[in-house]
Amino acid sequence: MNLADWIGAFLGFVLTLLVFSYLIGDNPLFRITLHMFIGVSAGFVAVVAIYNIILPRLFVPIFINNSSQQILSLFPLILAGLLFSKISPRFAFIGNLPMSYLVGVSAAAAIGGAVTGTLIPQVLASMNLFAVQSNQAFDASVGLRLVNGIIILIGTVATLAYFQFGKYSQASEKTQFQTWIDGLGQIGQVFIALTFGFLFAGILSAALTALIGRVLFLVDFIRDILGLLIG
Amino acid sequence: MRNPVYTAIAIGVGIVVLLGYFLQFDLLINLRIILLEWATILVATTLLIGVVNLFIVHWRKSTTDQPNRVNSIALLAGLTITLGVAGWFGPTDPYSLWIFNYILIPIEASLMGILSVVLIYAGVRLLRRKPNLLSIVFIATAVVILLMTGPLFGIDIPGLAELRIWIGKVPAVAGARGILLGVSLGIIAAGLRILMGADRPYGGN
Amino acid sequence: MDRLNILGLIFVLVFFGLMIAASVVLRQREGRKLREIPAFVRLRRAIGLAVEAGSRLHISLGRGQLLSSQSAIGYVGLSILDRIARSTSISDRPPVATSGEGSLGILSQDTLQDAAKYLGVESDPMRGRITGLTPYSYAAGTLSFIQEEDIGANLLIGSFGNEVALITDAAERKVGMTLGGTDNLTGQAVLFAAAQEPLIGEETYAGGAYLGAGPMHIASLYAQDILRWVLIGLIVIGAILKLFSVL
Amino acid sequence: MEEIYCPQCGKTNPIDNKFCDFCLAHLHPQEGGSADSESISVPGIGENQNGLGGHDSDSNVPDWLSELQQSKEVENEEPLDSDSELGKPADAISDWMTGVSGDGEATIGEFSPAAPFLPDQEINESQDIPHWLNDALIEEETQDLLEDERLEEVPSASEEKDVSQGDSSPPKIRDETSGDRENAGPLAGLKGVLSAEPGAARVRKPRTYSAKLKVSTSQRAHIDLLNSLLEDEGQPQPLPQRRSISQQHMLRWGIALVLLMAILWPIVFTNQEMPLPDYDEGSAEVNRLISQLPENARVLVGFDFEPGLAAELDTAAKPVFDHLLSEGALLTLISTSPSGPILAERFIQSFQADQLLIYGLEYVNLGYIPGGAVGLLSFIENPQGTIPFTIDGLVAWETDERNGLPATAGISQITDYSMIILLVDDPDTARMWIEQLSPTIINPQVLTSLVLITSAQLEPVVRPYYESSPQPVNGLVVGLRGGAAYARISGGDDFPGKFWDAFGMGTFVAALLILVGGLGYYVIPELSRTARGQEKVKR
Repeated sequence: MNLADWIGAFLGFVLTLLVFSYLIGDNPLFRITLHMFIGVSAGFVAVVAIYNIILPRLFVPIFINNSSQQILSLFPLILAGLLFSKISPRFAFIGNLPMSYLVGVSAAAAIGGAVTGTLIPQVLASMNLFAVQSNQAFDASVGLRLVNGIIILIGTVATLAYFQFGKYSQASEKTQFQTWIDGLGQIGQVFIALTFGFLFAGILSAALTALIGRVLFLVDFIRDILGLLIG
Repeated sequence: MRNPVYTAIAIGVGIVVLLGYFLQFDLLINLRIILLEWATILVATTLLIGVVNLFIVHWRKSTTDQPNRVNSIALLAGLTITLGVAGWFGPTDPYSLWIFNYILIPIEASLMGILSVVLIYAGVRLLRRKPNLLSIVFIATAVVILLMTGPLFGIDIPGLAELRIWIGKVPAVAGARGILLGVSLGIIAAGLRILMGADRPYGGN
Repeated sequence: MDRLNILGLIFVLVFFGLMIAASVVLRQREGRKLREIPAFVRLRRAIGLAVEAGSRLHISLGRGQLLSSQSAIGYVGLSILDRIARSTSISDRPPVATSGEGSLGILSQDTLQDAAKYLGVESDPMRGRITGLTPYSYAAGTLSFIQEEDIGANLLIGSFGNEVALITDAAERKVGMTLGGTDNLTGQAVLFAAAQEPLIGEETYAGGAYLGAGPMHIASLYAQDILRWVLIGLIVIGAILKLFSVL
Repeated sequence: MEEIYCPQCGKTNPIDNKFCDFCLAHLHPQEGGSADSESISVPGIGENQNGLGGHDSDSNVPDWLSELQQSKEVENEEPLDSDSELGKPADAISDWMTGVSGDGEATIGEFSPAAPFLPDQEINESQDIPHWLNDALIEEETQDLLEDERLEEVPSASEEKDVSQGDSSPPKIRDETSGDRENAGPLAGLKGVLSAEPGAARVRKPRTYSAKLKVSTSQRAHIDLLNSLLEDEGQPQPLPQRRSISQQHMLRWGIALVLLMAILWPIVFTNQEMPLPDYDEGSAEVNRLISQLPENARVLVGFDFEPGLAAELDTAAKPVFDHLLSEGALLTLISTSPSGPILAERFIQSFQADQLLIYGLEYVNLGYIPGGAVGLLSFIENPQGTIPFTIDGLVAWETDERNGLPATAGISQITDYSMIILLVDDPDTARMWIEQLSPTIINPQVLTSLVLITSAQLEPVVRPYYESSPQPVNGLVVGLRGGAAYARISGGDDFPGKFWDAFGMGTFVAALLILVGGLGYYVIPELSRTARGQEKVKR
């Protein structure tokens, strides 16, 4: 390790301990560390945005393309310029034009993404569980697949039904239909809890891995220091 | 009354982009590509505005005499140094990587590490806070999955590993799919409210 | 032309038509009741308390990217922010919003300013804050924000990943109510365990309707309800057809 | 009827009044509990004085003087309160609130009477209602009562008569001050309240009218209510929740300690490694796909995770990339998150010690695709047009006019890549990549395979894509477990054993903590509650 690495490792060591101090209780040093972190990460984001988008996609096209493309590439430049007025509260209204443009595009992108990216593929995937080749012999594995398929189908339907917002009966008496929906919703909740439990375990093991990574770093650093001192 | 121009822009642009998703006409597709390209650049611009906003907020805080100003100064220092170093040398230069490796990663990874304690704490308290069937199912699943994720000292509990795989393949998929479908219904509704001008989060009152 | 794409377009158009129809029907006669979601009941109470006691509400709008499906939950958060800003601005301490994305930050400032204008009071742009620009730095910023400010209730409505646990933990340490809903699956799993009042999946998108953000919000719930059963029907029929190799 | 003059406003009050009916100042300095008076004077900040010893240390100081001192100090505090966060108060009420509730725990933390005894956090957590809320409530109550009083004080005919016997009627006094806004004392921020100027008390001659006539029953009731409220508030709180809060602290500390010990133990002491997982279908599939790659295969690698998960994904991906690089693959690095490009560079640097990777020749970093799903789709449809340059501004692709970099030579569309590897930690990002890529790569003529290396949390989200047919995801390495399985399959023995040991210990202890801790945390209070219930019944 060279000197820069030693200094870096020491810094990393101290910062790790400062963040871990939150486990004992919230303290000013922890908050200072957090703020430094916010600053550094924002700095990286800004630099990557400038290097990767603002320069090559906003400014470069103006200089290298042909005239019709140059005119076209002026539009985002103007919109981006207008957007910068949002920094000052007094002139913020100028930026409403590009913001309304962005909101329109993003709402459409959200709808388009949800339909083509989630709705259609997920519905198709649920159907495909039952795609058993007609010429295939019906053996145990196919049977198992079908049973699992049915469970997934019930789970999906029940979970979807759980979200039902409107009530089909007034508070006093429940219609049969309402009772049926409620029952389905209960089953859906169990599936939801199961899914969340699985995800939770995954998140926890990811977090544990991060913790182990940090602890290993701390131990290694101490070992290195001791090695250096003892020789 | 809101400025109708902004609403018209949002709706007009939105409809063109939306139709471009579903209808494959050349004109529509090209128009959609251009509109999205501009939007992408604008999003990057808002990112920069976000950084400026962060800077201004903390600049103000650090120049007024208030107890938390040292936090703001730390933030400004981190931001300026990173902007200076990574901006000058480039984001993947060894100097920038030094900051990334020895400041950003230790803090963020440690925060993620703390998360494990926070999550266990939440798990421990869940049953007390919400003593119901769902909490029991949640905790039981989490425990089984956790146990079977690690090597468990090489002990093989019959059936448990299979149970873990089965949960991941069948019921968890069902739950996730139901939630995702529900969420996409919500997304479409929220998007359509914007496209019909019912929600107008952009300014211009 | 891709048949599925056309089906998708038809789905969106039907959705649109149903929303319009539901809004017209709702205007003419009182609609059916909505089921009770306990989190929203407590939220309304918390808002009432905030108005009375002059405590501040904090709405965290998440860090969803604008040009993806995550933007939708951001818009739900913004309409709730608008609703709350209008009902609490005049009383005492108006709500504050934090966000982890530049464009959401700008939109939150616009929303707060609009609400202030509507009420005829001056607004402070600092109430729409960007607290960090990456998921974890956003969580870190919001965590310190909660610790430094006097906040009566925290509403986390937006796109969050697992880092949201840091925010709920900070809120719990400060003894404040936390309501959380997100579109992200891991975020939901964390909120289910860690938030006092978790919202699951689609429930979060209903926030506007349950808090009275406008008739179109309720209308869209009815449209969602109808199309939910259409989807269920499609899945079941499709599965049966697949099974018999018709499709 | 004996009467007493208020030292502050100079009005008469019944002798047994503790507080002035008009300005709420203390009538009996030597008798009044200091806590009471301070709670009234300026909640939140007024309390501070107690801690600083204002009244307790010198009870001879007349109330009005101490009030004045307080008000001065309050004025000094004001810059603290008008933090930039606060909306500019537009009307008197919000102004008043701004002053009262302060902003930020700084005020409370620094001046709270409890501060010397408890750390900040304890204070914040130790009460059901936070300080500021308490203060705001007190002040609001005061405000409401005062307003009611004012309304009810519109004199009735008889009262008017009585009042007219005095020098001037109360409404008139109010008129004198109505234009001013109090900026100090108990009613700071209110318009049109009685003057609290000490001068007024001294200059004006005490009025001689009967107080009996002035205090209506409803006023009396209000004042009693107010007094009782204030006395309650002034009482030191028994901190009923403190035990449970410290219990929560203990729980947190306990969890942290046990977990850290469990992780430290194998790292520091043991050498006995836990067995790597036997077999994992997804990892085996990835191994097979990589082994089948052609010479100098072009591989697109998406780095889409947050730096916080670097430990998990780096460790899981390490064996895969060891294998990949040994096959001589050329890498194109890309990301849809701004931190991604730097993580990618960092990851590649970690291999440099064993194997020299030359930028441009063996790998190229295209940087960040903005715009989420939209940007990604545009990259998939047209990689060269979407990202024409590398992150450091070099021309990335070979075109008719210009030479590109060798690592990307021959790539004109996404399907020219032999393999796409995605390192991902977020379910939405993973789905985004899969959904956007699958229409292109699920095609019998396309030979590009998609491989995912994901954080453990993504398993239920990505596994269905791997299991389904046609397969949008061809191989899957999930979390540390997947990485360990890969290391075992590929025969690489450099998987960090201590890491795996600590992981085994950590997951086991975490599961145990949740199970046992959760049950204990639920059962023990239940048992003690039942025991308490039984005791009560016995009594």
